[in-house]
Amino acid sequence: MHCNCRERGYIKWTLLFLAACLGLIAGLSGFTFYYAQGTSYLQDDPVACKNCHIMREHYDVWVRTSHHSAATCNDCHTPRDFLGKYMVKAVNGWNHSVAFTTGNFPEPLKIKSFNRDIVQNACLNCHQDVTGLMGAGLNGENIDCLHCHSHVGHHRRK
Amino acid sequence: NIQDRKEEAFQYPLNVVEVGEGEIDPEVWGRNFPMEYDLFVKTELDYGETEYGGSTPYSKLEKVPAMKRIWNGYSFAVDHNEERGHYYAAIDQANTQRTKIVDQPGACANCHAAEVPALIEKMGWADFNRTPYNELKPSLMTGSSCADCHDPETMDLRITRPAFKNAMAARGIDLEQATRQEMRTYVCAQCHVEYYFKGEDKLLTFPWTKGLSIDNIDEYYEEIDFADWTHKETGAPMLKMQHPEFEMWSSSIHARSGVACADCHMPFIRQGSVKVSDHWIRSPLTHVNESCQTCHQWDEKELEERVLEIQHKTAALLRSSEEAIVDAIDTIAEARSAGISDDDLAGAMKLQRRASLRWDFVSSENSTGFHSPQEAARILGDSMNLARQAQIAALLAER
Amino acid sequence: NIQDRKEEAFQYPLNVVEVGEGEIDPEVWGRNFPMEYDLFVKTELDYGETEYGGSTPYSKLEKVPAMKRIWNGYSFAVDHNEERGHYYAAIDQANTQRTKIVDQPGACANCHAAEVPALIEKMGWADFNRTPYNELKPSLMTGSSCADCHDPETMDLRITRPAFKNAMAARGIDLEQATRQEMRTYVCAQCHVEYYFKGEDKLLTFPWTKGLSIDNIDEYYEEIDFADWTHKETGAPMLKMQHPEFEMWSSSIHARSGVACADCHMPFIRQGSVKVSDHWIRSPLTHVNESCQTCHQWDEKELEERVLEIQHKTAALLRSSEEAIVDAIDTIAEARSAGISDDDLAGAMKLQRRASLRWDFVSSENSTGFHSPQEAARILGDSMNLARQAQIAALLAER
Ligand code: HEC
Ligand code: HEC
Ligand code: HEC
Ligand code: HEC
Ligand code: HEC
Ligand code: HEC
Ligand code: HEC
Ligand code: HEC
Ligand code: HEC
Ligand code: HEC
Ligand code: HEC
Ligand code: HEC
Ligand code: HEC
Ligand code: HEC
Ligand SMILES: [Ca+2]
Ligand SMILES: [Ca+2]
Repeated sequence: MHCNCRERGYIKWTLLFLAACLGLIAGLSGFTFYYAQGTSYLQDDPVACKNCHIMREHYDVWVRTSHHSAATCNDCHTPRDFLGKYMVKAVNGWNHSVAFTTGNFPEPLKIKSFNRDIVQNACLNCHQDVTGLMGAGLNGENIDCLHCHSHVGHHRRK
Repeated sequence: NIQDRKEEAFQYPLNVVEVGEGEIDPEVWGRNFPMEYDLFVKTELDYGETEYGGSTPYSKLEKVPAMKRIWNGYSFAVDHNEERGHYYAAIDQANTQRTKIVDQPGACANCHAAEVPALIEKMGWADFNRTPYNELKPSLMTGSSCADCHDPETMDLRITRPAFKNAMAARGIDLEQATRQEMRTYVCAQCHVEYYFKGEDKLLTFPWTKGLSIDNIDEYYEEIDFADWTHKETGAPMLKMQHPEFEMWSSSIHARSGVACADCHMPFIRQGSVKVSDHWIRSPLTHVNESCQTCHQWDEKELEERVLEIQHKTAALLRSSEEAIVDAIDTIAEARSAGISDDDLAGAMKLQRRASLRWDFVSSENSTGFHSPQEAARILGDSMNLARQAQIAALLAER
Repeated sequence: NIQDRKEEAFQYPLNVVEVGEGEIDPEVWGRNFPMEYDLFVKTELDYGETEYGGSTPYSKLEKVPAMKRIWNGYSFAVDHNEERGHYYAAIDQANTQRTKIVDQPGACANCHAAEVPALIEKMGWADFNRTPYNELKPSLMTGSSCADCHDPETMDLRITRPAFKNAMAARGIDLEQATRQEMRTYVCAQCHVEYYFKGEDKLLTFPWTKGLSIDNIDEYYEEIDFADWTHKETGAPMLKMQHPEFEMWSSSIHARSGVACADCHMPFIRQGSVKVSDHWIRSPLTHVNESCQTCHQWDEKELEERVLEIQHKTAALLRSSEEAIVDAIDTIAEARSAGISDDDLAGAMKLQRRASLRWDFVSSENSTGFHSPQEAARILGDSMNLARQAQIAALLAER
């Protein structure tokens, strides 16, 4: 589940660089991405997510879930494969940094289908053994894990 | 990668036998899927009574004597029990007085035996429905089978009963497009629905073209001027409602939220290293943790109490509306014996019918209101209002 | 820009003034808490009508003419409007015909002005309640203030109204032990409750010692043989219900789940980089995302539809029970004019009273059933059943 760190660091910096350039092109100063700590997206330490106070509630709850010991934010919120993983990190990192800077996003936060699919696959990745039979036949149409387990990462309800 | 794993998963169930299209013996399917089979056969067990449900087939007529008055003149007033597990589907139908004192059509068998799809294939839809039940009876051996809900080839859920296909088609719903989650309800809706036998051929039909609410269903039967029986004391043309679980559920918050019958009645349970659907289909009150807790983070006791509070309120309304309907019957009967004509009592009788079918819709729906709490209470409110108006109409007719 | 936002987070609240114990002027409190203040003052705005609520003070009597018949003989039949924001609490009370055509006691003011706690302190509980409203009127300037709900020292929520303290004490509930979450409901329950004026001193009292359900409340008033007015057409001793939001909510799934008034009516909203409680207390239908989405994953439109579906069903039952009650009034009045004695009509009148107060409990509860859908439907069912029985009793009395 965990990758070779040197490799990761390398990809991290290239993407940080890429993202920063994107920033300039978009006419927004790289300062935004840096200061808003969009770089956090490129790390796997959940504490990094917490750099944005609006992620704090999720962090605080996650700490108390059964998954705390099992899965980090990125285990559920980014794909397993490297390229996919860092592309998603760059995309979310960028979008969310911009959103954060402009303050232009709906609250309470609600996961979008793009990220919801990533999470669904993450569930399957870790749990395909226990859920193997649930897929039996049935047009290969996977059952929606979040229909019953949307709370596992961090309960939504108070 | 997930694709591979799914193949794996598909291999996992021991493919010890080839299950053919015509196979209905659960034991044979069970060789490939022992976990589901072992749970499935438990529907033969009596796990006892819950507050309002459970698997002990006590007489409902004794528990709620008012039913004998409300259904007076109909076979339900003679024999009607609390229902139990799928294992008994064919047995209980064969043994009820309702198939003995009445010559029932084959249509009855649609939801009570796994042999049905093959019989329909052989005889044709009209022929099957119209043939006397007693003629078909010898060939109705298997109350419930995997084949009722599964395609032996792929194990996909499938619809095997024509009446549901026809009813959905009539509503413009294409079952081919149904999602997996919808199928987790539709397989049940083949049978857990209100129905009637249409025309000379006794074609099994669901009264849904105007919608699924009781008001739509009332309207539907009015339009085709249908009656199940004539009330023995008042002479009113009556309608009987039967197990409208699917219709009631459709009006619920759970339905709006995409929660399927199988989510609560066949929750996933851990068996060794895998999750399987609990094929011991029964009252969720016997296992609220598996049935409810993944979605509702309340403890077992609290979840049970939530169900019971809803059911107690529904039950109290049921009792009040039974009183109201019986009062209406008494008053109309009195007026009759006082020599008031059928014409002068027509209004009162129509009101009795409308009150009675609404009460019946909630009473014969097997969740005692849980499947849609506000809707069940709303319907019983209308029922009481109509029953008392029937009484008033009869009193005024007497002046 | 973010730089500022990060600082903001630390600078709030600004302690620019010392707010004294006696201070009720929101503007003064607002200097320390400008965000809450800016939202609070918006309760003066008219954000328009929602399907069944909103802040436009239209005449309810014109919208539901049956109210004039049901309350006939009582001041509510003369003037009763849709309620609006807290800003108007003192203004609307001063301007309603209900304080002009009737000499009301000071007790009325309990929930309509921020000066009240000080006045009670000065005059004493009995004296304050018994003194004519018109004498106190000049000193009732502030409809709502921070001081109603907050301790200026700590900003903790606090109870400032004796009637609620007394009522809870009578139920054996110690408000000192209340959790923060409970206080998020209790501050509202100081005012959004059914009440009456007890004895010569007109002491503001909540009828809760037997429980909070309408059946308990009915029992309570029966026992002390209380009536608000005598019905003009039938002579029945009647009861008026007022805004039992807290009582209705108490029977709900939301209450069971620990969801407080403030969770929906004062959701946390982001102001810059801090989250504050939305002090623009109003209909959640104007901001369902903030009000509901913290707990419910559904989108805005779906959430609105869930509320409306519940409300439409409740509204339909309200209309049916108004018809039933008006029919009962007509029939009893007829019987009277036909010369039937009060004694012979006593039963019918008692039924009218019981039907009427149940309808009123749901009708005057301001969520149109949303606060407790099944309970509201259950109560209206009983109301219709009782109203029709009143009609029947009157008809039988005439024989
Ligand atoms: C730059 C500040 C910031 C950091 C750091 C941050 N987030 Fe976010 N996040 C946001 C904002 C702003 C939104 C709301 C975006 C929207 O809804 O448009 C958001 C939304 C999300 C969403 C749901 C919205 C969607 O697009 O589906 C997920 C999932 C998420 N963040 C995960 C994470 C994870 C995992 C991390 C750490 C790797 C993280 N965030 C770190 C600011 C941040
Ligand atoms: C075990 C899996 C898992 C873990 C670990 C996890 N999440 Fe999530 N996250 C989810 C799921 C599932 C959803 C969608 C929730 C829903 O649909 O109700 C989600 C949604 C979100 C959202 C969008 C808001 C919402 O509720 O829809 C944010 C923001 C978020 N997660 C941030 C985080 C952060 C930050 C961490 C680490 C502290 C984290 N998540 C850890 C599974 C996880
Ligand atoms: C990185 C691997 C990983 C990912 C990703 C992951 N899980 Fe888990 N999950 C685990 C492990 C390990 C446990 C056992 C932890 C324990 O029980 O303390 C677990 C436990 C669970 C449990 C049982 C305990 C509980 O919290 O109820 C459920 C249900 C569950 N996971 C569902 C999910 C779903 C749904 C998702 C996707 C939203 C998901 N998991 C994502 C590894 C993962
Ligand atoms: C219809 C509801 C439902 C759906 C959909 C669902 N689950 Fe579950 N899941 C359950 C229930 C109920 C349990 C508890 C089983 C038990 O306690 O025996 C459970 C248990 C689990 C567990 C813990 C098993 C254990 O005890 O170790 C995991 C892991 C899990 N689910 C993962 C998933 C994943 C991944 C998906 C999507 C493929 C999924 N679930 C979809 C209802 C559901
Ligand atoms: C559309 C499907 C359907 C048809 C057609 C149908 N049933 Fe049933 N039957 C059910 C279901 C579902 C139950 C379980 C729920 C219940 O008992 O309310 C049931 C339960 C029963 C029971 C056990 C409970 C009781 O009432 O004692 C008997 C006996 C029975 N049916 C007899 C019959 C007879 C006789 C006919 C024909 C007149 C018939 N059924 C037609 C679906 C059907
Ligand atoms: C082919 C018809 C048919 C189908 C399909 C069907 N049922 Fe039934 N069901 C019945 C009959 C008939 C009975 C009553 C058996 C008896 O009492 O003899 C019954 C009884 C039940 C009971 C009562 C069990 C008890 O212990 O009292 C439950 C619960 C139930 N069904 C749920 C379901 C669910 C959930 C589904 C779908 C997953 C389903 N049924 C599909 C015909 C059917
Ligand atoms: C949200 C959970 C939930 C859903 C969804 C649900 N049910 Fe139920 N069902 C219950 C509960 C709880 C009861 C009450 C059991 C009792 O009284 O013992 C019940 C009772 C029943 C019963 C009577 C069981 C008994 O004990 O005799 C039948 C039959 C039934 N449901 C069928 C269905 C069908 C068919 C559907 C889908 C159309 C459905 N249910 C959807 C929870 C659910
Ligand atoms: C009344 C309907 C019904 C009957 C009868 C039935 N099943 Fe199922 N079965 C279901 C439903 C619903 C699911 C869940 C499908 C899904 O999640 O898409 C299911 C799922 C399954 C699965 C997939 C793995 C799992 O457990 O979720 C297998 C395998 C299975 N059933 C085997 C059987 C066998 C073998 C029998 C007979 C012994 C049988 N079923 C009888 C309704 C039924
Ligand atoms: C697959 C998810 C799921 C399952 C399983 C489930 N529920 Fe629910 N339930 C919901 C949702 C969603 C709502 C609607 C409120 C909301 O949006 O959170 C709800 C609402 C309710 C309500 C309030 C609405 C009403 O109809 O009164 C009750 C009570 C309730 N559920 C009890 C139960 C019980 C008891 C069970 C098990 C027998 C159960 N639920 C199973 C998802 C579920
Ligand atoms: C226990 C608290 C309480 C007492 C005592 C009280 N009110 Fe109110 N009043 C409220 C609440 C809460 C509302 C808003 C909800 C509503 O209108 O139903 C309200 C609304 C009103 C309104 C605006 C809506 C309308 O009916 O036109 C008027 C006018 C009013 N009250 C007058 C009075 C009068 C006159 C008295 C004394 C006879 C009185 N109030 C006693 C709490 C109270
Ligand atoms: C001191 C008495 C008092 C307290 C405390 C109080 N209210 Fe009110 N409330 C009123 C009165 C009086 C009105 C009606 C004002 C009018 O119509 O003139 C009202 C009106 C309202 C309205 C209607 C607003 C509209 O736009 O129609 C809502 C919603 C409301 N209150 C909610 C609450 C909530 C939530 C709380 C607690 C956080 C609360 N109230 C605390 C007395 C009070
Ligand atoms: C779960 C959310 C929720 C809770 C908890 C809740 N309410 Fe409401 N409330 C609503 C909704 C939704 C409406 C309907 C608004 C409408 O019709 O426009 C409403 C309506 C009202 C109204 C009338 C508003 C108007 O538009 O005129 C008042 C007053 C009110 N609530 C007070 C309270 C009080 C006091 C409590 C606590 C005892 C409470 N509410 C608890 C959601 C809630
Ligand atoms: C009708 C009751 C009510 C009134 C009037 C009221 N508040 Fe509040 N206030 C609340 C509630 C409820 C909370 C939430 C408290 C909690 O979560 O514990 C709150 C919270 C606060 C907080 C804490 C931060 C926050 O926003 O959650 C501040 C500061 C505050 N109010 C200031 C004020 C000021 C200033 C006024 C007058 C301009 C005022 N309040 C009027 C009920 C009220
Ligand atoms: C603080 C959490 C919270 C908030 C805020 C909240 N709800 Fe709920 N709601 C719940 C819970 C918990 C349930 C009970 C079902 C369950 O256990 O999931 C529920 C149940 C419901 C139900 C089904 C039960 C019923 O009474 O009909 C509806 C509808 C509903 N909520 C709508 C809303 C709406 C609309 C709002 C906003 C105006 C809202 N809720 C705000 C937590 C909340
Ligand atoms: Ca049963
Ligand atoms: Ca209003």
